[in-house]
Amino acid sequence: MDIALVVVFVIATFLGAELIAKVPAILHTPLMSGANAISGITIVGALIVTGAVASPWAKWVGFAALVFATINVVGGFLVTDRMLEMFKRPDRSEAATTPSTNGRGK
Amino acid sequence: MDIALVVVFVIATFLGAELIAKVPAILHTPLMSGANAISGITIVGALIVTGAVASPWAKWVGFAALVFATINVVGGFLVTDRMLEMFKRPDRSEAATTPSTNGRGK
Amino acid sequence: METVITLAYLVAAALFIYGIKRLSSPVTARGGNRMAAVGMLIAVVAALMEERILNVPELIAGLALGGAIGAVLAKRVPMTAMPEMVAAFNGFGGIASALVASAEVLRYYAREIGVAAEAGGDISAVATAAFDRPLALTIALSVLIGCVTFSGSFVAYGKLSERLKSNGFRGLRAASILVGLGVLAATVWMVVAAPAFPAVEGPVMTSLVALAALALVLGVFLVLPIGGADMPVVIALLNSYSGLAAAATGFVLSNYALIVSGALVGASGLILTKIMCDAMNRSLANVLLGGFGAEATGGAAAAGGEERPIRSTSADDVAVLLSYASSVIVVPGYGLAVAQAQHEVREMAEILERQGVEVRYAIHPVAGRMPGHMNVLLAEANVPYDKLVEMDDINADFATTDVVLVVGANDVVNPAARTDKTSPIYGMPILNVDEAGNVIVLKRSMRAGYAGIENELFYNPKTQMLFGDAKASIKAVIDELKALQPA
Amino acid sequence: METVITLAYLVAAALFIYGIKRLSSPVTARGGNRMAAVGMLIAVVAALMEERILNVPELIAGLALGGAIGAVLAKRVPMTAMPEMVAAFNGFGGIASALVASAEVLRYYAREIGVAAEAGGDISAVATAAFDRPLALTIALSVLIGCVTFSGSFVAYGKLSERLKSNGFRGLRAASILVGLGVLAATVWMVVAAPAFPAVEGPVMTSLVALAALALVLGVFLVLPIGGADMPVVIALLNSYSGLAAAATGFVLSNYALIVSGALVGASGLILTKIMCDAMNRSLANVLLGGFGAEATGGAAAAGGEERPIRSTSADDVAVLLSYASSVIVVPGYGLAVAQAQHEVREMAEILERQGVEVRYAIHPVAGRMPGHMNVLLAEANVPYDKLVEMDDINADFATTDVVLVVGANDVVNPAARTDKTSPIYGMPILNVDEAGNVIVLKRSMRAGYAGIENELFYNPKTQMLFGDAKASIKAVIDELKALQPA
Ligand SMILES: NC(=O)c1ccc[n+]([C@@H]2O[C@H](COP(=O)([O-])OP(=O)(O)OC[C@H]3O[C@@H](n4cnc5c(N)ncnc54)[C@H](OP(=O)(O)O)[C@@H]3O)[C@@H](O)[C@H]2O)c1
Ligand SMILES: NC(=O)c1ccc[n+]([C@@H]2O[C@H](COP(=O)([O-])OP(=O)(O)OC[C@H]3O[C@@H](n4cnc5c(N)ncnc54)[C@H](OP(=O)(O)O)[C@@H]3O)[C@@H](O)[C@H]2O)c1
Repeated sequence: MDIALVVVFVIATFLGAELIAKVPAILHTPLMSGANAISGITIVGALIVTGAVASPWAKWVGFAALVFATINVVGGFLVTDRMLEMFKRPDRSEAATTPSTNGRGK
Repeated sequence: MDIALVVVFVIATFLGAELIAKVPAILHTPLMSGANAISGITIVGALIVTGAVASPWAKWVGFAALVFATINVVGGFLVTDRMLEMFKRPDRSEAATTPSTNGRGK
Repeated sequence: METVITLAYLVAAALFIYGIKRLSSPVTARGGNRMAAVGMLIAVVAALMEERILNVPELIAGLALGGAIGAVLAKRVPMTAMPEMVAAFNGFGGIASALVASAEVLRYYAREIGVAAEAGGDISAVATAAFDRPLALTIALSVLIGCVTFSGSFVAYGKLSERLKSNGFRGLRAASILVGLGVLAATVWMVVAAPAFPAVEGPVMTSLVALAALALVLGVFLVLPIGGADMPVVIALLNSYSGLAAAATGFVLSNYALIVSGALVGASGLILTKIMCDAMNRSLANVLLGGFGAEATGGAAAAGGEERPIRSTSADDVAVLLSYASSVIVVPGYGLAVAQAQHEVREMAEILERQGVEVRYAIHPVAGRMPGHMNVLLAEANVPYDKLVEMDDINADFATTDVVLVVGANDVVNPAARTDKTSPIYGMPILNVDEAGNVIVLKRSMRAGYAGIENELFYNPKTQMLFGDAKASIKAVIDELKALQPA
Repeated sequence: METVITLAYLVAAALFIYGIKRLSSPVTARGGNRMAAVGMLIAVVAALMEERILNVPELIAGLALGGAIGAVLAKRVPMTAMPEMVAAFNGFGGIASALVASAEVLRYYAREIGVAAEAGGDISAVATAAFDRPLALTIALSVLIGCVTFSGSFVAYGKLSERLKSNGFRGLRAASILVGLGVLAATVWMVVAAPAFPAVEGPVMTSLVALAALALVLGVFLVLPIGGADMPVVIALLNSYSGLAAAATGFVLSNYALIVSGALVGASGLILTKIMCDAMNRSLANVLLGGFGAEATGGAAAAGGEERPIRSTSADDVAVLLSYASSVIVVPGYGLAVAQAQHEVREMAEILERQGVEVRYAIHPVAGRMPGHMNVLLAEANVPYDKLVEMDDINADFATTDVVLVVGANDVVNPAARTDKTSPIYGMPILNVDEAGNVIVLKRSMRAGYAGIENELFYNPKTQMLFGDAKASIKAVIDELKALQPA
C-alpha cells in the first residue's frame, strides 16, 4: 500500500472537515442527501472490479456492487434535486412577471 | 514525476483556500507572518539537499539555501509571536488578580 | 493514460468539493447538487477508461438496472418519506463498497485457481500485487464499515417509515459488545491468514464471510436502541460511514477518486452530524447511546394516568375566533406531515388573508422528522416563502398575536423545555406560543409527541384542543369560514 | 522508515493546518503560531532522518547560523518595522526554494562528472532518476517563483522602510513585459535541453542562470510601480508565491512536506491577499497595476497651490478644550507610529480620565501601514484593550462626542471618500470625525497622507490644526493639563 494514498486521505479528511461550517437547518437534509450521493463514488470501484475481472464469481459480486452503487448515485442526486426544488421561491419569479394588482385592484 | 504529488498538491490547495474565511483586520499581519514562517518549510528541502550531496558546489548552494530558510523559519515564528504578544489583554489578567481598588479607593 | 484518468478524478473531486460547499447555502444548493452530479459522471467515464474492459454487457446492464431503480425510487417517493429514502440509498452505497472489496478477494482467488488464465487473463494491475496484510486489513475495514452502514441504514429506514417499532430487547447492549468482539476477532483472523492466501484460501474466505455476517448484525444492534426521532442524526452519521467505506475501498484498489471523495464525505458527514446534534441541543453520545425517543415513553404513560381538565373546542368556534383575529400564527409540526394537511392549511390561510387577517408560519428548526421538513411540506402547497418565519425571528411576536394554531406540533411548543429541569428536552429552544392570546392545538388525542413527554401547554387555560385528524379538522374550519362569509 | 518520515510530515502538515486556522482568531492566534512552530520542528527532525547524512557539520552550521540571524532580527526589530521584517523573511524563504532547486541541478551535474563517485557516492534516491522534462519544468518554476519572491520582497522591504522612494521609471511596464518574455524563453530553453543533461551540460546551466537573473529583475519590476501604502497586500501576495515556490521545490524532490505546506500557504495566502484588498476597498488588479499610492501625488501638489484658510491652535487651548469635554475620541494614524507618541497619548488619556472625561480610541482597519498597526502600538503603551473601538462600532458615536483628537491620521478621516466620486479613495469607509463637536488634528504640516490627496477636513470650520511632531505636541498638552489641575 502506497504511503501517498494515506497522505491524500488525511489531507482530504481535513478538507472535508473544513468544507461545511454553518448550514441553515432547512439544508441539513439536502446536504446529507447530496453527500450521500457523493459517497456513491464507490461506483468507480464497482466499475473497475466488474469490468476487468474474469472470474465469474468476482464478476457477479462486482455486478451486484455496481447495481447498488448506481442506485445510490442516481437515486441520491435525483432525490436531493427534488428536495431542493421544494425550496425554490415560486412567488418571487411570478411576482416579477405577473402584475401585482392581480385579484386585488379590480 | 508521480501523479500522486499532483493529487496531494491540488487537495492541499483546496484545503488552504478553505482554511481562512473571516479574519479580523488586526490579525491580517500576524497571519501573514505566520504563514510566511510556514512557507519556510523549504528548510526541509535544504536539509535533504545539503545533507545528502557530495559535490562541493551543490553542497554550498544547499548550505546557502539552508541558512536562508532557517532565517525565514526562526525569524518568522519569533516575529509573529512578538506581534501576537502585543495583542494580549494585559488588563484582563491583572484585573483578575489585583484588587480593582488599586489607586482609586484610598 | 493513467495520468489523464487521475486528473479526471481530480476534476471530479473538485466538483464534489464545490458541490458540498454550495449545498450548504440556500441560494446555491441546487446548483451544488448538480455540480456534484456532473463530477460523478466524469468519475464514471474515467473509471470506464481505467482498464481494458472485459465485461461490457455486464457494465451496461448494471448501470442501466441501478440507474432505473434509483430514478424510479427517487421520483416516486412522497415528500414526507424522503428521509427514509436517503437512509435506503445510503445503505446501498455501504453494501456496494463492501461488495467491491469482497470481489477483490475473489479476484485473487480466481487468479490462483486458474480461472483467469482460461478466460483470457486477469488484467488488473492491482490484483497482480501480493495479497499482503495491509491489503487484508483494508479489505476487512471496507467490508466491516460497508456492512454496518448497510444494515444500520435499513434499520433507520424501518424506524422512519414506522415499519419497525422495536427499540431492541433486554441485553442488547451486552449482545452488541459480544458481536463487536466477534468482528474484531474475524478481522484479526483475516489479517493473520492473509499471506498464505490465495494458496490456502480457507481461513481468509471463512473470516471474510464471518466478518460480513457479524458486521451486518452489529449495524442492526447499534441502531436499534436509538429512538425514531433521532434517526436523521443517525443517517447523517451512517452517511459519514459510507464515505469511510468508500475510502477504505479506495485503499484496496489504490484509487484516488474513492479515497478523496470518501474522505470528503466521511469528514463533512461527521461535521454535519455534529451540526444536527447541536440544532437539537443533544450530544452525539447521548443520541447514540439511546436517547429520549426510546426511553421516556414510560414516564409519559405514567403521567397520563391522572385526569386533568382540558378545554376542547369545535371547528365553528375556531372559525369565529380566527375571523375576528387580526394576526394568526400557524405552528406546523410532525402531525401536519402525517395528516398531509398542508394544502388545506394554505387554503385556510388564503381565506383569512382575504379577510385582512395576517397569517404567518412559525418554523421550528426540528419540527417534523427531518430538518426542513415543514419548509418542504409548505412549499409543496405553494405557501409563499416569505410567510415562513424561523423560530428566532418570530418568537418575540407571539406576545402580540391573537391566535396561534398549532397543527400537529407537540415537542416544539412544550414549555417544559423552558421550565422543567428534569425534562429530557430541557434547554431545547421552543416556540413561545403560550404568550399569544389564544392557542388552538390540532391533534388526534392527548398522546405525547416524539420525545414521549407530557405537554403542559395543553392544560394551559388559554389553550383549546381541536381533536381529530389535522386534515379533517382544517377542512371543517374552512367550511365554517366560508359559511361565515357574506355570500 | 520512509513511511514513518512521511507520517511525521503529515503530522507537521496537520499542525500547520490547525496553526493557520487558529491564527485567524484573536483568542487562539498565539497558540496557533506556536503549534505551527512545533510542526516545523517535527518536519526538520523528519528531514534529518530522510537519508544518510554526509555533511553533518554543514547542517549544524547552517541551522545555527540561520537560526541566530533570524532570532536576532526578530528580537531587534522595532514594532513599527515589523511589516518590512516580514517582507525580508519572505524574501529569504523564496530564495531558499530557488537555491534548493538549483542545488538539485548541480547534484545531477556532479554525479555525471564523477565528483560524487570520488567523494563516496551520491546517495540521493531522487538524483538517480533521469533528468527529464517534467523535472526540468518544476525546477524552472521553483527558480522562477523563488527569485521573483526574493527580489520583489526586498523591493517591498525598501519601500516600507522608506529606504527606496522610487516608483519606477518611464517604460517600466514595457520593460517588464520584455523581461517576462525572456523568463519564458529561458524556461522553454531549459526544458528543451533537459534530456541531454547532464551529458551536455551547457544549455541547462546557462538557461538556469539566465532564468534566475531575469526572474530577479522581474520581481523588482513588478513591485517597483506599486505604492508604498499597498505594500502589505504585496507582501501577502509574495508570501503566497513563496508557498508556491516551496511546493514547486517539493515536486522537484518528490517531498510531501513541501508540497502540502507550500500548497497550504500558497492558497491561504491568496485568500488573505483578497481579504486585505477587500478591507481597503480595492481590487487586487488595481493594487498590482500601480495604485493611487504611486500616481495621485501630482494632484495633491497641484491642489496645494492655492491658499485656503485653516484654523491653527496651540497646546494650551487644546488642553482647556479637552478638560472641559465629557467625551473624547482619539483617532490614531500612521503619524502616531512615526512620532512614537503612543505612551504620551496613553498618559494624556489617563489624566483626562482621572478628571472624569471619557476617552476612547477609534481604530480604522487600515490606519497606519499594516493591519493592526494601531492596536500593536497602543497595546505596547498598555492602553486597555476595551478602549480600542473598531470603526463600525464607533462611527455612530462621533455625533455625540465633544472633542476628536486626530493624531497623525489623514486618509482614514478624509471625507472625500464619502463625497468625491473622482477621489482615488472614494468608497473607502472612513471615520466620520467631522460629525463631532470639535476636531483637533495633530500633524507636522499640510502635507498629504499616503494616498497623496488633499483632505477637506482640515479646512472644516470645526477643525483646528495643532502643528508639530505628534509626540512633542502631546507632551505639551500634558504639561498644560497638569498645570490646569488644582495642585
Ligand atoms: N425535524 C428534525 O430534524 C428532527 C430530527 C430528529 C428528531 N426530531 C424530533 O421530532 C420532534 C418534532 O416535534 P413536533 O412538535 O414537530 O412533533 P411531535 O412532538 O412528534 O408531535 C407531533 C404531534 O402530531 C400529532 N399528530 C400526529 N398525526 C396527526 C394527525 N394526522 N393529525 C393531527 N395531529 C397529528 C401527534 O399527536 P396525536 O397522536 O395526539 O395526534 C403528535 O403529538 C421533536 O421532539 C424533535 O426533537 C426532529
Ligand atoms: N493599515 C494598513 O494595513 C494599510 C495597508 C496599506 C495601505 N494603507 C494606507 O495607509 C493610509 C493610512 O491612513 P492614515 O490616516 O493612518 O495615515 P496617512 O493617511 O498616511 O496620514 C498620516 C499622516 O500622519 C502625519 N504624520 C507623519 N509623521 C508625523 C509625526 N511625526 N507627527 C505628527 N504627524 C505625523 C502626516 O502628515 P505630516 O507629514 O503633515 O505630518 C500624514 O498626513 C491609508 O491610505 C491606507 O489605505 C494602510
